[in-house]
Amino acid sequence: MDPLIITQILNILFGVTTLAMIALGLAITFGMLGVLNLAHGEFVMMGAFCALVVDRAGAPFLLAVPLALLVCGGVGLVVELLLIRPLYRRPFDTLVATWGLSLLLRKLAEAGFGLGFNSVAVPLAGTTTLFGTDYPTYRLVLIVICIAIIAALFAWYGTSRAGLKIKAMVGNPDLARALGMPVKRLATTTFVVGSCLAGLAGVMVAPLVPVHPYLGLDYVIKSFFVLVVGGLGSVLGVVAGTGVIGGLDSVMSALFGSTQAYFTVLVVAILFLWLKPRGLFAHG
Amino acid sequence: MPPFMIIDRRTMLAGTAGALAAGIVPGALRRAVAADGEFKIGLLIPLSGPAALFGPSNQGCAELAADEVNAAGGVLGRKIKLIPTDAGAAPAEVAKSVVRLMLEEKVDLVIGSHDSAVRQAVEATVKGKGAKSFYLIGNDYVWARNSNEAAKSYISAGGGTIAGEEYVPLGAPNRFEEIVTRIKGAKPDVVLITVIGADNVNFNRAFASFGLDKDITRLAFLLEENTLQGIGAESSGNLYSCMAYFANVGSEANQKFKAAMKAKFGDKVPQLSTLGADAYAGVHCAKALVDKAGSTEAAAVAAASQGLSFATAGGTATMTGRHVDKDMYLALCKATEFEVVKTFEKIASGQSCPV
Amino acid sequence: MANLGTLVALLVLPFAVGDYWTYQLGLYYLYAMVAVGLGLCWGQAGFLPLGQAMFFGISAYLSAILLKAMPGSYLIYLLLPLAALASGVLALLIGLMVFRRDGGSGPFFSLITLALSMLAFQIASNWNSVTGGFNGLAGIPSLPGIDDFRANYYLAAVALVVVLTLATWLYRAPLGVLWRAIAQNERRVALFGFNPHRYKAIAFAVSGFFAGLAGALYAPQQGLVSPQVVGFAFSAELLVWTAVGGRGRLYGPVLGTLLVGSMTGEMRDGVPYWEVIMAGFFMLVVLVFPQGVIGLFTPVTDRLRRSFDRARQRARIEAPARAEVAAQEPLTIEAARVSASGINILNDLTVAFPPKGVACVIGPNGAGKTSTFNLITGELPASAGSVKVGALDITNQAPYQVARLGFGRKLQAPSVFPELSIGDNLAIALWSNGARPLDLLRLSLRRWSSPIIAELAMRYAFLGKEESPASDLSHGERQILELAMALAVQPRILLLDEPCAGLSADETSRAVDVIRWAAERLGNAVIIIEHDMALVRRIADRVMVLHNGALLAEGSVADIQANPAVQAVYVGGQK
Amino acid sequence: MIPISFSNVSGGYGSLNVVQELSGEVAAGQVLCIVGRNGVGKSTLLKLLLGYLPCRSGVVTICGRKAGSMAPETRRGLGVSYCPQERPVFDDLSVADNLAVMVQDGRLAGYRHFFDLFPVLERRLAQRAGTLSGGEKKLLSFTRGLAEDQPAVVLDEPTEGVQWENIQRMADIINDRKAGGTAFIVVEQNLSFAELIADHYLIMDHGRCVLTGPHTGIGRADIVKHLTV
Repeated sequence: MDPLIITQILNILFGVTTLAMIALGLAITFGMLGVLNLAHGEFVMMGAFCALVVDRAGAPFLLAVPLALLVCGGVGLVVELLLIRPLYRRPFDTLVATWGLSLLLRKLAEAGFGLGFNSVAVPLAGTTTLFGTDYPTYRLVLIVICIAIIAALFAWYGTSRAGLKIKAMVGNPDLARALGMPVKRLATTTFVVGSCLAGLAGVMVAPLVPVHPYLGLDYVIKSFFVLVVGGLGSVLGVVAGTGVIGGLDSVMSALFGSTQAYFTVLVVAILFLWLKPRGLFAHG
Repeated sequence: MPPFMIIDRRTMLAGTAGALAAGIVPGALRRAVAADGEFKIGLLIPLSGPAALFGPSNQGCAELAADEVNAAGGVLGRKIKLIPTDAGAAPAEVAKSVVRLMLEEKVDLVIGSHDSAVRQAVEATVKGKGAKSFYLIGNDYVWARNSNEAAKSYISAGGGTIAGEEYVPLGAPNRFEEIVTRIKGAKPDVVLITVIGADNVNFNRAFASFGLDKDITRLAFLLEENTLQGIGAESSGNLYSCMAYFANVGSEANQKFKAAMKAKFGDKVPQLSTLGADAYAGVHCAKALVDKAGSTEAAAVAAASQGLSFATAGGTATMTGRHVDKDMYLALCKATEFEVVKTFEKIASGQSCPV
Repeated sequence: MANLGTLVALLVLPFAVGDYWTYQLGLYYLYAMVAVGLGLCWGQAGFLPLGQAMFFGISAYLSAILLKAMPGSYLIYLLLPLAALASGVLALLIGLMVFRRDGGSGPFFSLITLALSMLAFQIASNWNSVTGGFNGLAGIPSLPGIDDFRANYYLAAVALVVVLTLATWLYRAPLGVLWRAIAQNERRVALFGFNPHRYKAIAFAVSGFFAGLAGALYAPQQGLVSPQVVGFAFSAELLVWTAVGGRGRLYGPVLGTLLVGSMTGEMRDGVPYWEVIMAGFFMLVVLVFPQGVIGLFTPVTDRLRRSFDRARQRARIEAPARAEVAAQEPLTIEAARVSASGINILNDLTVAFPPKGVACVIGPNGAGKTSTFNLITGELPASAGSVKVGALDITNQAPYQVARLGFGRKLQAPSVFPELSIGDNLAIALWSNGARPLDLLRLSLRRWSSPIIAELAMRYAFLGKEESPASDLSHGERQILELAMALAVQPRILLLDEPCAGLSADETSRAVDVIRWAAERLGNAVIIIEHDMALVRRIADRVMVLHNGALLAEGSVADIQANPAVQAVYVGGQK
Repeated sequence: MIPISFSNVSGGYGSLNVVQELSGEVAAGQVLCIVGRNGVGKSTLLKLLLGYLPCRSGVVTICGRKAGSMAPETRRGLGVSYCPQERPVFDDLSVADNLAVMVQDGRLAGYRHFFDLFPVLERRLAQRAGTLSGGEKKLLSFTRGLAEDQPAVVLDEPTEGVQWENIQRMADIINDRKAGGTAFIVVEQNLSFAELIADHYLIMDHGRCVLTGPHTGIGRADIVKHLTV
């Protein structure tokens, strides 16, 4: 096959997997808690800044992962307790409050790091030859890691007892409480996990993009569309949603151009919202 | 006639400041302003939004220029006072800020920064490199499209070919893997880049990570120090930028400028770039114009502009008609610094200092 | 009245605040017009559009193109309202298309408007020949006769007051009452025969028109229209202003726009971390003052208004009586099957209700009693079988269509509109049979009353306290209010689902009297779901026993009590 | 120690007091049957006991501890299992997962006895619980609740839609566990089932207690009067 076509296929794979990784945390908070977290992108941004800090300190890149989990998880915990918990079941108010939060987090990043663009060195520079084409090694590794994380989460959610409890709690909270499950604590944990995943995604994209306080804005909207297309509350939905949104985006921009791809994604998202609002896997 | 002028600048990122302000202000303002005491200059700089990263540099350079002018006796004998105002917000907000400068602060003059077109430089690059095929990538808006139209005519005049042309939406989250792959397939000699801001960084990083930086030359038309910082050392190989100012320009004027900045701000010198340099030039341009015209009346200022010379960070600029002739530089990126490789002298820019 | 005061205040304001503020406020008045429309959708009708800037921007572009095409022509004053109307019509179409889908309300509607707004931004940025692309359309001439910022200020002030006056009228008109009712309980509104989707689309259209009007004036005022005016960022700002000011009140969004907008305008140039302050402010308002800043004033203004209203007692107007139904016809259900998630709720239910008298439907939990009512009123679709009134087939019609045929229903849990006054609750019931669509704009309909309500008010004094909100009522009183609403419709067939649940013995006894009285007075069929056998004995002419989604037995009370199969079902059997 | 007792408990939804000043208790090895027609407040009483609704007055004691404003999950920790009337199972989970979700090791070995008695459950282990019939859901819920092996069990209409032979088996299981010292509160409309298990009756009408006493002291006719049409 034409190596360029193989490259484009890898590009599509890369686009889909990274988008899925970014949307995953949002899917968890939106799907399971019903919280529309407009500040999700800012958690991604914080993760990217963790990578920057590690990079500047000259420490191994992988150290950014625990740092991001610590920072994003910590902030997520505080946010859930102070801001999200009083607003459960008030989705519009949550929207406004998390919008305020996103503003706040951006400004705090600006106070700490300034507004300028920063770059994080690519941990695995260079290209690897795969199926007769050269592809950037770091991107290849990212594809693998993203698939691994999503598959692991998929497997964990599908088979573990904790996943079982989460499904039980989301589906029937009253019965879950009758069984002694601490629903509030689990909601907090879920939000923290969603924040951590965002931070992790931030670390992963940090070497690819300019790291700056406005980084998160680029991701949050597309992530919402992913959820809309895939439907809420299932890992499978996230995978399918990113498949449609990320795949369309990549395919259209490979075939026609970025502007057309962006239009297509918007139009498809609108059609889904309108005609199939419960997503691809609606049942009941 | 309004007793002020707008020194135009080409829009960059979200702050569409000067051009927009120029569009609205004449209708909104009809009141004469008392002209005694300090000579107030409204300084339109992006203080919020993504473009705000250029704010400190603009402000610092303008302050330096104001100090220099004041030390030399001020404008029409009056000391300059700078009033910074935010140009990073939505257009109506920016316009409002300008009006506020007029009505509330009663400023004499509003300046924004300006940069210059460099299309002639394409030709020089082409000839120097012996490049034959070109690939054009830009943001989907007027400036990039116009620049590329011009570039294309120079390329065909020089016997080159266009291997491809791409536009990505402005203000959307863009990915560049697909485009870089197409460039890889097209195998051009040179890529002309008119994407700006974060897109500029993303494109160049993706480009280098696919290993294309070794064989393909990149020439960017709006690539200054901050953006290069984002692109990073490992992705800036074989990347050229052509602009009216680089912090590393070796000219005597720039050494003096940099020393003066250092003296004024010490360790806290803001990142110098073409945008800051434009603010510096703007203040000097204003002084020269108003001093020569003897007033801020538009007609007098227009008459005074012919043949006017004023100090810029890169050297002395001269106005011909309503254009500014100034030196342009072609620089090669070395890690995250620019190294000037060629100077084009007295290039006439498309638009500047309109009254 | 308040709007007149506002107008005077706005017109003299420039003399107090100076030129810069005059200029600035002129712009914010336009923004406030958009915010009022947003408040109308969000605070009144209960749905949240996230792309309101789109309607502002589209109209602004239209206005800019027109102005540039005919500089100085006074014809423009006729065309600008049309530009605004174009935005309104677009909103109406979007509303009609989106609200009828099952994801029509809530977050999905919001996200659709958000995506549309982003699409509009991209179109505006790319369609160079029409919109001027990213740089926008500049050099737009002023409106003829409006040649400086003061004139623009006055124009914007007048436009704002016009919008406020229109909105005041709509909020007070029956249409506004219906909007608020829809926000509280959409299902209940449909059961009164109003199509809630259509009324929400109208609300959206009005908000689109307000935004369009502001946009049409924005172009000549600012002289420049660029894609940012249709974009998401501007929509988000409007949303925050509306939320902070208080979405539930007419003046909330205006206050929010002027307060927050001018605060950011002031701080933007002077305070380094103004965005942090704003962010903290938003979060504080959302957490601590969900009513918005205006909520701090409403206790005072409401008291003033109430004393004002008391001062001028308004006479009630008799509502037009329902056209008499010529012949009473029986309601028949034939072999109806209803299922949800694979489980049959109704299994080939066949039952005929007589055209007159009181029929009671009884049966153990899960027998399908309430589902039968839902089937009749069109809320549960039948997968087989039919529902007919006489010869008229009403199977699977929309609830509001069924309601219009003369069905009154009282739901099991009392579902009055708690945030409306008692008088408005009753008035909605009256409108449901007597008002034509355009009547809903007539303020006098708020004062409708009917002999039935008057007679009910003699039995229950609290029904006469028309001004007090239904939320003040006790559970029992709410049951009675809902019963009164169902009766006020003067239905051909009245469906009552456990009308006496939660009532004391004394209250139950009075309610039974009322039902009997109504049945005789209306001469119509009354079908009651009831558990309390003492009550059934007193009221029922006929009893139907449902079990497992099918009719188990039918007959007089005595027949039923003598039926061993029925007794077995109730005591629990060994079958 | 009395597993569950309540005195003068009132409460309900919004402004409505569905339950008014009810008192009662159940000792270890006893079954208290709460009987009454639809809508008299039986399920509401259970929700007050288990913390899903706040008591407007009165005291609830579970295993010697005053429950006060404890959350349902905390009350469960004191030693009470609950099988609600509505939505008794996790519809999205398989039958096996419904049973395994709170078992420490996640294995179903502890359910052997129940599978022998209710083979339908074992046949449907892999099926999504939402697709079960109403009676099968009740069996599943009952099985799950009884297997928790707590000192007190609260059952809300456990036999609704269940076949008679399975109802008899449920009664056998309850009587077995009764002998082992477990206390039960059972809300029931099926008098035949109640008669198989009850030690005490609490008969409700309009949110109040109209009759209470030991099984032996109340005749069937007295109960039927309050129960039937």
